[in-house]
Amino acid sequence: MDDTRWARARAQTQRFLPVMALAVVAVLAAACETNLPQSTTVIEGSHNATLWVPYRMVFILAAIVFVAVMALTVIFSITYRERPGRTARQFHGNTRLEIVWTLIPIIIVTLISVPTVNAIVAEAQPIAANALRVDAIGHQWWFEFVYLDEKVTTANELHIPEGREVAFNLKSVDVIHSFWVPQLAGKTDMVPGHVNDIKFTALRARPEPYLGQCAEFCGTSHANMRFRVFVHTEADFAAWLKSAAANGANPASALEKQGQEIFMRSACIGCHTVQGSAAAGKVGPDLTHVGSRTTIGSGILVNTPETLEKWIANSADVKPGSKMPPMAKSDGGALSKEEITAVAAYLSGLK
Amino acid sequence: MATAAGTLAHHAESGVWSWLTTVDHKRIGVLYGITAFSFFIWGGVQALLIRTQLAVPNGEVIPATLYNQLFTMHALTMIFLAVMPLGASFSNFLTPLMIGARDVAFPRLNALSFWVFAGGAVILTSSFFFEAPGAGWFNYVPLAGRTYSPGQGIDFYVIGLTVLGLSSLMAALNFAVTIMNMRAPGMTMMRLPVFIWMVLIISFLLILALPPLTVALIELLFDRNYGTNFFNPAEGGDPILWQHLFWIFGHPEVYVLILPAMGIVSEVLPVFSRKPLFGYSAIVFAGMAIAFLGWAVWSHHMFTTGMGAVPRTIFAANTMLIAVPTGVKIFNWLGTMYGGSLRFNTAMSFSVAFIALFTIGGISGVMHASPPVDTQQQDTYFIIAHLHYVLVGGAVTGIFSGIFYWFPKMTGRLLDERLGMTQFWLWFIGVNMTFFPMHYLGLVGMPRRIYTYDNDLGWGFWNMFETVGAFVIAASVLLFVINFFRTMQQEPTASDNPWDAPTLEWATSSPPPEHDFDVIPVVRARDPLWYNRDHNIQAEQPTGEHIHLPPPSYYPLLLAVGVSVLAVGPISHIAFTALGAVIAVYGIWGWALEPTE
Amino acid sequence: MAQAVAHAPAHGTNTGIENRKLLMWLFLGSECLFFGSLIATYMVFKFDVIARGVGPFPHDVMINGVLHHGILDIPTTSASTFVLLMSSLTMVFAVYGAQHARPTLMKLSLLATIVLGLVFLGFQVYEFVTFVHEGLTLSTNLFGATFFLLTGFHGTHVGVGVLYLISMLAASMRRNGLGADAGAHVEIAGLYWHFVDIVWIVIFPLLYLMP
Amino acid sequence: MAHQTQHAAVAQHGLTPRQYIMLGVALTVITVIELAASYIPALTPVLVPILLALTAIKFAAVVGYFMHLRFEDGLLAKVFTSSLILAILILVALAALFWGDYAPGVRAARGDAPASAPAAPKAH
Repeated sequence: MDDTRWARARAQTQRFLPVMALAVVAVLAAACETNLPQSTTVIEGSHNATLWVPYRMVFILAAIVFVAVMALTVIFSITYRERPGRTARQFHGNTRLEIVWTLIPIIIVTLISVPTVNAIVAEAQPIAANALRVDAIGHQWWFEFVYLDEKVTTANELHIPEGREVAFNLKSVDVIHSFWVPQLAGKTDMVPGHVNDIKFTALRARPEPYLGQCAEFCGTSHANMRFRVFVHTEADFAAWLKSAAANGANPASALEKQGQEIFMRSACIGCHTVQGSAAAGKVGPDLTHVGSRTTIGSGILVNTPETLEKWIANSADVKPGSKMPPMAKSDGGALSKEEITAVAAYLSGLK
Repeated sequence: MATAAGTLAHHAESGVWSWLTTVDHKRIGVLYGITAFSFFIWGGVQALLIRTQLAVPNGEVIPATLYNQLFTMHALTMIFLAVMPLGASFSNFLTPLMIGARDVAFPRLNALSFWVFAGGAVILTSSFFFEAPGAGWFNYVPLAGRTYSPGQGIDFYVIGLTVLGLSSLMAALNFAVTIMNMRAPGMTMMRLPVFIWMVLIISFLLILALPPLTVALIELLFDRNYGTNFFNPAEGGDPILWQHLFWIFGHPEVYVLILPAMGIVSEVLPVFSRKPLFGYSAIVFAGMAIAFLGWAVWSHHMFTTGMGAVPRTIFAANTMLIAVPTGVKIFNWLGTMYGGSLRFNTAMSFSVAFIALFTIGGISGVMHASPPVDTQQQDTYFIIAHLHYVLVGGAVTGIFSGIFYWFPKMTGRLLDERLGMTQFWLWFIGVNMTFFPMHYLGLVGMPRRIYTYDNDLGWGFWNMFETVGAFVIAASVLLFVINFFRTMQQEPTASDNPWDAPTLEWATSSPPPEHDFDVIPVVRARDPLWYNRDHNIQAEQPTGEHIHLPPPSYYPLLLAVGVSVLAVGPISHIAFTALGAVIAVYGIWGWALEPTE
Repeated sequence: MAQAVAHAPAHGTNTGIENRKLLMWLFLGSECLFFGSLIATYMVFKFDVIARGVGPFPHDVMINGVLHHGILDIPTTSASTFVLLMSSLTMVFAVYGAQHARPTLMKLSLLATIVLGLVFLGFQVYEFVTFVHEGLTLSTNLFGATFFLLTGFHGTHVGVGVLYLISMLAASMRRNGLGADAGAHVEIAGLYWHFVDIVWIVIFPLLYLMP
Repeated sequence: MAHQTQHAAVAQHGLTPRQYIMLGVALTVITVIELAASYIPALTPVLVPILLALTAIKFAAVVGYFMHLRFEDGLLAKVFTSSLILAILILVALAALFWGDYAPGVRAARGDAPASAPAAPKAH
């Protein structure tokens, strides 16, 4: 048997193990950046701030229990391991201990439930009088936002003011989706036939958007159902709202003009709306100001004329299962490559 | 069968036919075990494909539709075709042995349970040849309705789960009766091994939890195929009803998956600590409390569906209460280790690892019991971390412990320890590598069930890390398979009781004779063999009485074929239903008239 | 009874309850949850049909000042309810006959139970056909869906029970009858039959009588 | 053998044929009362509790006497009653959850009914 060799190798490994483990833990800990775009531990909204109270509490308690149980397991495993001369003590149990360790989890659970109930009550407060009211509607696979008091409809990019409550009606036209902007608020499902609600106040305006994503599995392109929330100062928000309520811009070039004509005589208008034009379809996203959006395809592509062309030609190429039929002749659609370029130019001009 | 009387092992023939017609609980246990382990590997392959796709941002290994089918089938395979039947494998092989009986109460029903399970497994798995279900294992409507899932995948899901549920129901009824009615003299309820208690509790959970699922499945079947609108909001139906019925089943189901492992660990820890289980009654009552509370928590899977504040508070409180009996169990296992003389062989190592890994899963469970916290954790990788710590770190780790512990009893051979310990360490490292970072990924916002993610989100490193971990797990399982085949090539040399264990299954030979015990043992204490050892009580000598065993029967197989063929009628052609019904009626008729002595 | 040696320890069962009887009661416990879930579906949607105004309706109902006539035929169903109740009584006598070694009483009672069960099923078929003629199908509204599913699955249980009893009657016609175990066989069949009856005891007032 | 003697014992604890018939008559009478109660408009406000109570009596009578549960080992009664209670609790919980949170009537009253549903139902 080569037991002695094994034992020697084991002894050597044991000597270096702690050092190696520490090094590995240090490297891995460094890889745990918490300030990520969809991090739930970054508090930028009132809803997230409310639930952070029980959240922090469960974290601390979980860490204590974790360390305690792991420590006991390791200590017992080492202290009571089999070795010459050791015999097991024979006993069946201890009632007093049983009572103690029944009480420990009861106390922990009580500690968690107090902030939990507080947070539930806080969530159930009535909507503020000056709240901005928005219908958020889930579609396979994009989000529609309707500003109820303003006659503004947009898709996949939500603009809200800082410091003012935004109250959402959450709806769905097809399957169950879930509305989630981790840094601002926890998620609430969008259930067809139901109207759910969530409300939160964004704590500060900032130039880069907050990222949101559908959090309930909703079919093929569930992973591609993303959206962005832009938080503005009140003045900037008022300005945005004003421009968003305007009709679609007129074409600024010959190419855009040609694109508009093609758009208006094609299948496009069956599904899409451009305010102030003949296009009044309700199935797909409102395109009145599509040119001003930073992304297309519910947040999976940067919005440029080139990506728009790609999208129009065959959206399912970039977004599997996309409900928008391919427009390119090569993929069974009705538009030539030049026509698609013109339409993309027109759409890019819809600022 | 007068000719058979008097010869003890008169049915112990080999050959395929003997396995197809067996009604011996030990052989059925082996059938369950081999089938389930094969599905465990198949489910693992699906997991590796999933992890490969997610290894890097914007991965392009697997297209979206296939990915959605893979994670759906991974869950269904692992839950219904691997972990549940692995538990059934242990309960089949061990229940009569541990309570001192010659077989289960209804041996032919037991065979029927297995063959119906096999039928359901074939139906569910064969969907890959047509169209696999791709709406998640929870199969939420309306996504799973005809409008948004027009293909046959969901119908396979409905039929497969109905058939598997039937199998589980029959098995559960059988084992509840066996444990309540067939115990050896002196084996009172409070002397039952903890594993048997867990089997009893699981049986009750299944008996009561399966019907709501069956009703939900029937309603979905009717919605999809016969024009009803139970879940169609456009006609007044409500998709939330599916979620309620599904989770009324789904939550007890979680305990069906984890309780066998808790039972196994409660058997293994005392043996290798060389001392009795600490707080036997506390562990038993904690098991009952978990099962009881498990009925009042289902809506915690639905905290984000827009439930009111009051139900959220109630279900949150019930859910948190489960932490109490769970904590009691963990502390009692630690109490069992305390003051012992721990022998860390593979079985023991897996059991101690179970305590650690299951504790992690338990703790994270309490975290999202708080509804406000859950709004951030629901449907993220944090939940995946939680459920895999419970089901992989908990259930499967416990099952490996059980395999190493009972392997000599089942086969007469001891698995190789050095390979076993290597497997253990790979497993322990792999599980933690794969699933611990998922906590972090969930907290930084990675949702579940996404086939792709952007580089900007910062999830790339840990996803790659997890994928490596998944392959470490795969290596560990591969080592086990090698160990299994190597061991099976050796001569059976294991003694009757190689571990000096206290429970009845070790009182008979390894492997046990077909009739289990030459003489039904008399039980004098909770750890009967240790009691007999310490009091110098010798085993009773055989009296030479004739032991009648139920003869083999092919009717269970025939009936199971009938049921399976009948069940595929709704997704193929009505002629199958008619054909299946004819076979089933013939099977029942033959079954009823078959002599059983 | 050599079977007892193989299937159970020689001292009988630990609980003193015969295995098959325990199995049947456990199964009936499971059935409680099955019908409980079906009834829950009905209860969940109970008001929706009226709220949505898409008839036919279960009961006479006023919607926006207009009286809509209900579809449920309470007198006919009362008759079928009586039939099922009587079948429970005859089933009791079948068990009584089997346990008191009165095979003729047992056979006649079994026959009566089977006939009454078939009459009940006949009523149900009549009711289903009538409803379909009046325009209520599975897909008309949620009342149709829940009604047909709930009563349909109850009817299926009655049908299975009828087959069960027919096979028992056929077996009792053999030379050896049901054998020494007749009492247990018929009693367990009776448990199932009575359970199907009590399900109807719940369904009848719930569906037909409650407004 | 063992269990046959039990059956004999159970049978002795059962009712006599005469008592069975009386019970059958009583059940029929209760059914008639249920039926009558549902036709009396004056009883409408209390009809639901009346029907529930009568149903419970009939249920208990059939289970207890026709199914012999009164005369059996207490274990069977425990098994069956606990299943029954669980079923009832789940039923009540579901009804409460839906009527409280999701029911169309309630949704309509809150003003968030699905677009195709009419306004709140009138009392009926």
